[in-house]
Amino acid sequence: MAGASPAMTNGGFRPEELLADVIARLIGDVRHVAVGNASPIPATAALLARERNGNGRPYVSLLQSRKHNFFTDGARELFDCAGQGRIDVFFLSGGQIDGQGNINLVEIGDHGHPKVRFPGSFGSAYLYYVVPKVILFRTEHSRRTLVPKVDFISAPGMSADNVFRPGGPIALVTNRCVFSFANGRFTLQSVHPGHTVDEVIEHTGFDFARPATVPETPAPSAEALRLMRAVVAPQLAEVYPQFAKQVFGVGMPA
Amino acid sequence: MAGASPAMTNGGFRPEELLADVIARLIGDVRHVAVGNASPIPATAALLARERNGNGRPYVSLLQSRKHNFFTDGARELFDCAGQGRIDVFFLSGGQIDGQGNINLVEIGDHGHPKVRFPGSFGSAYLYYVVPKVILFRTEHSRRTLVPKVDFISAPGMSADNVFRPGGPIALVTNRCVFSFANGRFTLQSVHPGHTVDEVIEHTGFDFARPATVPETPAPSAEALRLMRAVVAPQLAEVYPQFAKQVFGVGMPA
Amino acid sequence: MTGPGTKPLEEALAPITDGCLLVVPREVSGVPMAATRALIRRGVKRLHLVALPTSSLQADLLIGAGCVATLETSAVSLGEFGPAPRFSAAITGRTITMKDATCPALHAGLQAAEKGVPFMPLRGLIGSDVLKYRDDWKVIDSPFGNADPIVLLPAIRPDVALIHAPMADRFGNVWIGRQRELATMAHAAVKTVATVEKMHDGDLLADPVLAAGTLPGFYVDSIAVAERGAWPLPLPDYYAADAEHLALYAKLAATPEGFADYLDRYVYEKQTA
Amino acid sequence: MTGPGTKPLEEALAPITDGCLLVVPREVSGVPMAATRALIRRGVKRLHLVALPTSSLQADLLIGAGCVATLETSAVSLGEFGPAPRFSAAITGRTITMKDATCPALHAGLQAAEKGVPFMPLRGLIGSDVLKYRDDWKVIDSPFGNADPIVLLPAIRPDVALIHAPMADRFGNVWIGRQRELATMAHAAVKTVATVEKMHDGDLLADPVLAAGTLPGFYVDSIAVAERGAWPLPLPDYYAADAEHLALYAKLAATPEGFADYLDRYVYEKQTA
Repeated sequence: MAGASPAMTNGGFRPEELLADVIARLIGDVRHVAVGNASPIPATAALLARERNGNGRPYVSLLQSRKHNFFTDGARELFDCAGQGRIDVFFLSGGQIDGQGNINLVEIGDHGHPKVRFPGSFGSAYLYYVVPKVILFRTEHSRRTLVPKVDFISAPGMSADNVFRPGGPIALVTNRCVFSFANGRFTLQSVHPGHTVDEVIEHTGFDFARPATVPETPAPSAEALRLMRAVVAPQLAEVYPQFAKQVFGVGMPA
Repeated sequence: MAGASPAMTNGGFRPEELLADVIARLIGDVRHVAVGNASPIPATAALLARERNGNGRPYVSLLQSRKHNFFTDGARELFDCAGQGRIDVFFLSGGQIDGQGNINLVEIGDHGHPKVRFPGSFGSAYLYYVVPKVILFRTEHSRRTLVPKVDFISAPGMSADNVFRPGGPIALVTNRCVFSFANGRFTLQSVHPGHTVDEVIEHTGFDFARPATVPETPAPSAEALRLMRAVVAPQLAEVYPQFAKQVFGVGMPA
Repeated sequence: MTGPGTKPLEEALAPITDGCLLVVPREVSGVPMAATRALIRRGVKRLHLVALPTSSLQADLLIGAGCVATLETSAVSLGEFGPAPRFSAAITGRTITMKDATCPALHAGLQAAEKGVPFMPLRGLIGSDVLKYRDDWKVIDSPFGNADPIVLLPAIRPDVALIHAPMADRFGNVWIGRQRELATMAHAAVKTVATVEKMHDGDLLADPVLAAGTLPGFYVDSIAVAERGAWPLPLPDYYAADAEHLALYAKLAATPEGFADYLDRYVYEKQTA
Repeated sequence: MTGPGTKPLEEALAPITDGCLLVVPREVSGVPMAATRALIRRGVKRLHLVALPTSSLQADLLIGAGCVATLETSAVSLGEFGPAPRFSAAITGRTITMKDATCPALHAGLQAAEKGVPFMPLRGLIGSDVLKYRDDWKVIDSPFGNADPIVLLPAIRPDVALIHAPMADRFGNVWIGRQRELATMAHAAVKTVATVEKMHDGDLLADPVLAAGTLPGFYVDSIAVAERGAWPLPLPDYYAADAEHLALYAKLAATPEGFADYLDRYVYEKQTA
């Protein structure tokens, strides 16, 4: 979360818990959710979605986990599985995200002389095309991150009609709000408690659609909070020990 | 062997032992010999080549064996391994073989209305191209099997210059003789004890080159016979129980 | 994680419907023979059978029993027991459609489906009649190297993969060991049906050594226990082929009458067992 | 069958020569960190490093120590510990050549070499700048379907694959478990060097359960025992990452001076150990 965020909102939940709850609802009724590297909040959301159903569905694959990951065919299996149409939801972020849903995980500045280098595109240049529901996720909502046009397209938000593309972005979740994505454009869906539409406009570098009245993002239910804290957090600790400790006060299992 | 062959020649060895010995010499100094389905004599030869060296080389992979086969990546590994250039010698046969080295493992007659159907091409349409030394092997040497032109090309003996082809046939071993293969043509190398050049000409449906004097195929050494009978035969029994019993009188290991 | 659990054999085979594209493994990779007999008893029809990459008794039985419309494979043979008589008769009698392939082409076609790509390239094949008679295979000049020709094979995406394996657990995980092509079959197919020798008590994915040879239950739709389920074919590392029975089959199946007799004695007879 | 036996670490690494194309696995697949430190001590130069498909500490260390000329990967990051500082500095300082990829493209390139084909197709990528800046990748209209564009990736055939695994035997077989991409790396590469936690007493291929997770010695050129050889990275199922050490690395490597200090303390220091 941005440094200025309060550790706990007035509603008695942490911002990370709100975001995980929002994402769990976006996941919806699917068979398989996969979560890539360095995505603790989406991982929380995926495990929450599963625990809420109570029937072991959706399958949740945390790429960096051994326990929460059924893959036995090596590091390629995630991508093969996605190619088979067997991954319904995935999460991507971006050093920059623009109004057309393009994401940049590579660099700021000119290619060949970048000012800033990010880690790299990971699987985005593939998964963004083939996973039906890609949820974009960025906890720094600013004109630095949400830009008119990305400097480098790790993966485009939309493709020409003749390009094989069963997948793509459905939403963008930030520390301030939730956007949906359709037909090449973001639409503001809700603003998180404590934030405003004006603030979202001020801090967003791209144009987006919005209804006359923008609802507030609903707070997590008591049950969702209980599941995250009591059931999900201990499972997270294997893969995201720092996060589990910081957000939920949970250490590595012995 | 053809039905009329004697069970034991005058030299005190069986025809299968002669052929295996010939093939073991053709294998030469290589790293890896693979043997496909239903090839007991080539399997005997490959194991003999290995036992003769006494250092575990060449590696011998018998496709249908569990013990004599290091593959752990499924049935595709043989072909992948060949594609990597890691199989030096392989064996192929044919319902028909013609003078250009084309082999037919599919059918006699018109395609779509065949008179006779063979099992099929197996891996020949790939391995014949990529394995440097392919040894052709056919125990029925007749005008029925060695023909002017095959009815169906499972795999061609030669390819155009622009076709990727590091491999191909180097020899044809029959119950009557040994041919070498080079530049699209067979050359008679030696005739087995008890057989004659005239007989080879009479029973071969294609033209072939031959030197003025054709040597007799050398008999297996006493050491080769000992190795085949005492060391190789028991190993064969796992994969070729009928053959091991019939030729060497060896049963399945307990 | 919950899996499919086990079912009675006939029920487990429900996904294999008339006319479906069914992939089965080669003769030494764990052939679901008990399941094959059950399919014949049920009277499955018009299968498009892909044998990866070859077959023996299984394809011959299914063809002889009239279950197969199209066969796609690289070879059918009884090995040491001679040619596959019902297969040969069906080809010369023109009662099935044959799509001749070569072993690595079938592996590549399944791996294309596994990877979600429309095709895979393969060396070899150029100048063969195997290629000539496959108008679903394409030749392009490779854009890498010297524009040499190379074959592209379309993905094979089976409706169902049918396999037999040593064991499964109650989460639907199936231990396949070294037979990695069984995993590729399951990845490539829409659904997977497995028969197993026995149930494993515990989670196959929990033990790193067992997990290495495990097909995750995620890919598996139904499982039935079928002890000695590959008989009379071998289950490598577990039991050998029943040579005597295979010799008997080769003898009986040489004629239509003998084959009918075999079916009565060894396939239909089991219905009441 | 006789295998390579084991060697002292430095000797086992001999196939990794200056300028070679070296493939290494991702950060949680058994990263040969002891071997990496030994390579830095030896002063290996001008590596073309392929990290399949991503890397963390290993690539950052090799880059910082000046061993890398070209890096081909999908991402380098210290994960929870932040960006990979030496990698980032090398890119912005233009001291290495970067070939940006996406994870499945690297898997496909290695699998192409494994299968002996010149290229593999991959979905996605069209319209991305990842594709735009890779002139070694080609786009064709797929001859299957509606002539939609698809990317062809050239085979990646490394000179050497360097892996770390739980155990090996005296025949040169290496147990890799679920990390099947390690087998693909070995199949694709000309030579394979493995470090292992320990030697297994017996033949890994003799036991069907162990065999399922074994890379055959046939593909392996040299093996060295390196206990806790992935430290400070994890060896899944065996030990966890050393979070404290990784945090220390992230802190020190943020500056060139700090990185030099890290090398002195944790890489060169070991030379005399």
